[in-house]
Amino acid sequence: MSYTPTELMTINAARKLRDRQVCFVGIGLPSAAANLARLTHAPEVVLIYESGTIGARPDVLPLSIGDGELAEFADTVVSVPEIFRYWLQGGRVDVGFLGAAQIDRFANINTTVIGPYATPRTRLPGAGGAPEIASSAKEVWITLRQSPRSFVERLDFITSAGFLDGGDARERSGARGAGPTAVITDLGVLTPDPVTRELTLTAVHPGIDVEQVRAATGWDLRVSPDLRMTERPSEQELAILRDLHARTAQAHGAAAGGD
Amino acid sequence: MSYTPTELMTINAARKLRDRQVCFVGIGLPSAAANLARLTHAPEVVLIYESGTIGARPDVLPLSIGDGELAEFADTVVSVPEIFRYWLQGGRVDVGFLGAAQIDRFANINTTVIGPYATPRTRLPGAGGAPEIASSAKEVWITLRQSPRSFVERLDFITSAGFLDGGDARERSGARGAGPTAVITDLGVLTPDPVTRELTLTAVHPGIDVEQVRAATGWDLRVSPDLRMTERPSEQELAILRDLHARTAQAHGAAAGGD
Amino acid sequence: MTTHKLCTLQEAVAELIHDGDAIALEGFTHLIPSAAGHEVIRQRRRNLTLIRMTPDLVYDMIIGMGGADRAIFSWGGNPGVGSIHRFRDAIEKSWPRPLAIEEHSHADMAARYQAGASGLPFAVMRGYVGSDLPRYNPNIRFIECPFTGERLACTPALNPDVAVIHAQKADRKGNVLISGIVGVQKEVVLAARRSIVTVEEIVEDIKDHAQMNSVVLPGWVVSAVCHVPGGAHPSYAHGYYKRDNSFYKAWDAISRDRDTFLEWMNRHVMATADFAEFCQSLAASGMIRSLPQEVRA
Amino acid sequence: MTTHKLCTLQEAVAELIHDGDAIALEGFTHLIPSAAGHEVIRQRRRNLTLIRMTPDLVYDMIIGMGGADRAIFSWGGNPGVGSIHRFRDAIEKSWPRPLAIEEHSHADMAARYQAGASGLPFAVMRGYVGSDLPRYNPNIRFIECPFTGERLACTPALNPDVAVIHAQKADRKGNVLISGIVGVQKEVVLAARRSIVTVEEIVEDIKDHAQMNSVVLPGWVVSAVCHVPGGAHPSYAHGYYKRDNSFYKAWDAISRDRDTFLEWMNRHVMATADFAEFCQSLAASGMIRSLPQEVRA
Repeated sequence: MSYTPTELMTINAARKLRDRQVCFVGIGLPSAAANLARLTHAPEVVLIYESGTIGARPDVLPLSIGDGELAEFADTVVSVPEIFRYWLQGGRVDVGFLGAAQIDRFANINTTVIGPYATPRTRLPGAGGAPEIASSAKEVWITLRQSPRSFVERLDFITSAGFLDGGDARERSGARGAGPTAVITDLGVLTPDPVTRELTLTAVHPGIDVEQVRAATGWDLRVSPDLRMTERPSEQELAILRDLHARTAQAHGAAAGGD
Repeated sequence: MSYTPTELMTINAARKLRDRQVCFVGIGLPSAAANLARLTHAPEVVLIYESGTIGARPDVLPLSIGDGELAEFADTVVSVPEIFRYWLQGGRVDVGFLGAAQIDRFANINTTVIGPYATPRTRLPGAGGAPEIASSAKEVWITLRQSPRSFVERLDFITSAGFLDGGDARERSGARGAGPTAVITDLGVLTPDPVTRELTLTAVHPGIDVEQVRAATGWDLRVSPDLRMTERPSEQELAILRDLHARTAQAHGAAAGGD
Repeated sequence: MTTHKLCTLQEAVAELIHDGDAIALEGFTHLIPSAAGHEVIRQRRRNLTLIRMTPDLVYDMIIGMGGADRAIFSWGGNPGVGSIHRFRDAIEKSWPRPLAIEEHSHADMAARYQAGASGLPFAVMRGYVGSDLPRYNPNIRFIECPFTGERLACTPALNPDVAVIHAQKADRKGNVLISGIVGVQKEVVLAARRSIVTVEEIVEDIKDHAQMNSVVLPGWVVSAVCHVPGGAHPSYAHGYYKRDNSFYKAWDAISRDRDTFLEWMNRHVMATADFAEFCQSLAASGMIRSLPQEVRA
Repeated sequence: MTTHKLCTLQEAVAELIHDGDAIALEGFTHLIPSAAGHEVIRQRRRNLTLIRMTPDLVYDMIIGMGGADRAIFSWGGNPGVGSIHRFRDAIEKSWPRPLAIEEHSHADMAARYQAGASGLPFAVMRGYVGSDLPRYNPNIRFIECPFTGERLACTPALNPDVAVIHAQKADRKGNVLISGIVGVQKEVVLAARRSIVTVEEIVEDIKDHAQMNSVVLPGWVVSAVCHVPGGAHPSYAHGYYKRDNSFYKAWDAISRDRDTFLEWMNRHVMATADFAEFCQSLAASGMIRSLPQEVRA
């Protein structure tokens, strides 16, 4: 069965979630991956969305972070102040699952501006929940497509902290949690070096070679000597993901599905 | 129609409440008075209890601050943190209506200890909601029986602030609201002098003479030159209050009614 | 206020929202007070400070029509679609006028509303660790815990001049019931000096519809209640109608170009008298498949 | 924990509450976890720190039986009746052992639990203005607002070792539904390291009983759920049984005298195996007119 790079990324991100983990889910790719996990190997995963839905079980993927679908089948729906204070800041989230516009070698992310802050070349949506997800969840996973424009040598703006300048900079900053333990892209998986905390390519997807990944990275990418290859998406994974997208497209109108 | 000193006190306290005022109600005499007001001239008064009930309309008087009766007919029931933060501290309460064990000439109250704090002669229940009711409500009314043991020259412990040392001491303290604007007792009504803030006897109940009030006060009581007499309880007021107590006694068991 | 608590949206906006006010139209994806946003535009309010966690279409319209001087927010976009072009054009190119921005995170905006509702001057949070936001926003400061010495972020309370929300139900006394994704609506109403609530439905007594612990705003904390069925469109009202995802997508094309935007706004908002006419105008142009009030039936 | 999430109260107390723990049995007049308090006494826990806004009968019993070293509270009394005599005897006369106290106001205790639930080291409030409490409690301090310079009170977050609450319903996954006067129960469970919830009823799926915005504690934040019908007696469980006001009054006489108290406790609590037997013992002595579980039927 063939598959798209987005499907590959989504399935690889989904595989990381373990059953019963508590996951604070960003909209878009993280949400697709978290729900795929729930529909495959992690039926009891707890999905929290910043709109206040705890234990969400959407039948179709939400287009917005606050679709009615999220509330309808949740264990409980609380206010937005409560979700951030009692549930995220309270330290109850195992995994914060984020997307990003740009990332640097220490897994800091930018969702604010490209160019100078006061006179931006491109104005991005801004922080949303990310700065506190990044500093409060026990660990953070980031998923985004890999390209020289998204994997940059230097961010114009750090919206949310990864490992800051690397080494023990994150620990010294007062951030809680282990920080970004994995970055899942359409080309492979990057994990921080245990000492320098620089993102290191530790796995590539089937059919992707290292040079391709280096070319899609805006800095001189470190590659693990134990580089492994991710497992091919199974037929079951692809079938369930495609079903989910088909249901979603039907519910939201055609253009909402896919990616 | 004859009446008891407690009925007199309750009816006089009730008369002060105006319709649509928002009243944060202490248990006991304040609760009886506030509900009498609701059942007579102030049907739209908003009663808030610290248990989180907003717009409570108990059919019988609660024995505790959190009787089910309070929740059953309330507009809404919120958590205890919310009632103190959003509703009291948020500045939405017109009148804080308190009881007290002891009061001094500047309407400071003690509900904590008699004797030294570490080795108390009598251990009272403590602060409860009073310190913040006293400093957050737009004004405060206090109701208690007048005696040399309750109206004391010097409090062993200030639990909740009235006018502190008098004059502008309260304003300088950072407390909000006008502070205690009336103390309603079984003998009369005391109000603070506009300048010194010392409690001054401004009204006596029918049949009470000033010497009786002086004798029941632990300091040299100031008496207003314009001393007035409160109106006698009307038959309607007495009938409604007695009905309320009768219903309450029936609901709670005989000993709960009366006072 | 001189008008009755239950009044038309025109009356409420006329009386309660003034030029130069700091207004907060809230609703986290759900229950966005879109009809009220249109009315602010129809009445040509100017120099507004727009406060909202997620400025999306409702603020894109006000900004594009030149009503705002300043935005205080935490995420500005068209959810699930992309950018909000009028917002970006104002920030990047000062069209039709410059838009000053004050930018926070979601957790912080929520905490600031809570502080506002709580009568506190500031909010404390674990936040902004390692983020560049505090470099550009002097309203984000840091304090030490007096017990542990830990460093915590703090920001000033938010107390808008006017809060505007949409809810499912209100009764004749102005008691409001909100259910589903309740966002920051209770907090923004309690934090604000004045408030307008548009609702899907007026019922006789809210207590017949609300359980004891439901999210209810008593009528005495609300300045005006306006019956505007469908008033959250293209957002949704749980139990009444769904989110109009196709409108969110259509907005991308409408708002990308200045002239197209102005033409659309003039035709559908400025040339209509109220939200019901707006909906008819949209339906006539084929932009919505059904009016929200019809979705309900 | 090694026991299953749904377990007996004996198992939950044995596993989760240890000598020397700081425990918080909460429930604001409503839903007081009385049965759990008895079990703490039966299992002879010692050197406890007892945290509770309103230490009433449930703590009077533990203190009188010598289980506590310290109490953290804001109002200690028998609501609607008067003093709690064992509590006073411990403070005033150190019987059966000295009881250290740390005293706050209600608003502060609620704020401290909120801070604990929020992962913050301290709570900020407008409080204690002019009160003598800060003179005797070093945990009440004051800070300045970094924006306005106002002086505000602050106190350390409360994070009990164990929270114990009573609720109406739970399902087999341990999801808990609380309704009516909900007090600080959500906060204390989220603030605590471990938690025990006793419930009136076990249902198949809590979602069949809870509306979207009901107060629900998901099973994954709770350590143990125990089915103890009537377990709040003499407090009440809204929808199940009423407050037993006559028991509160009777307690005044039972607890006033040390020997009477000990005799009563030994007979009804120490000599019974569990809460059901306790209720039978009370009924046999004519102390309660009906068992709480029967009130419901």
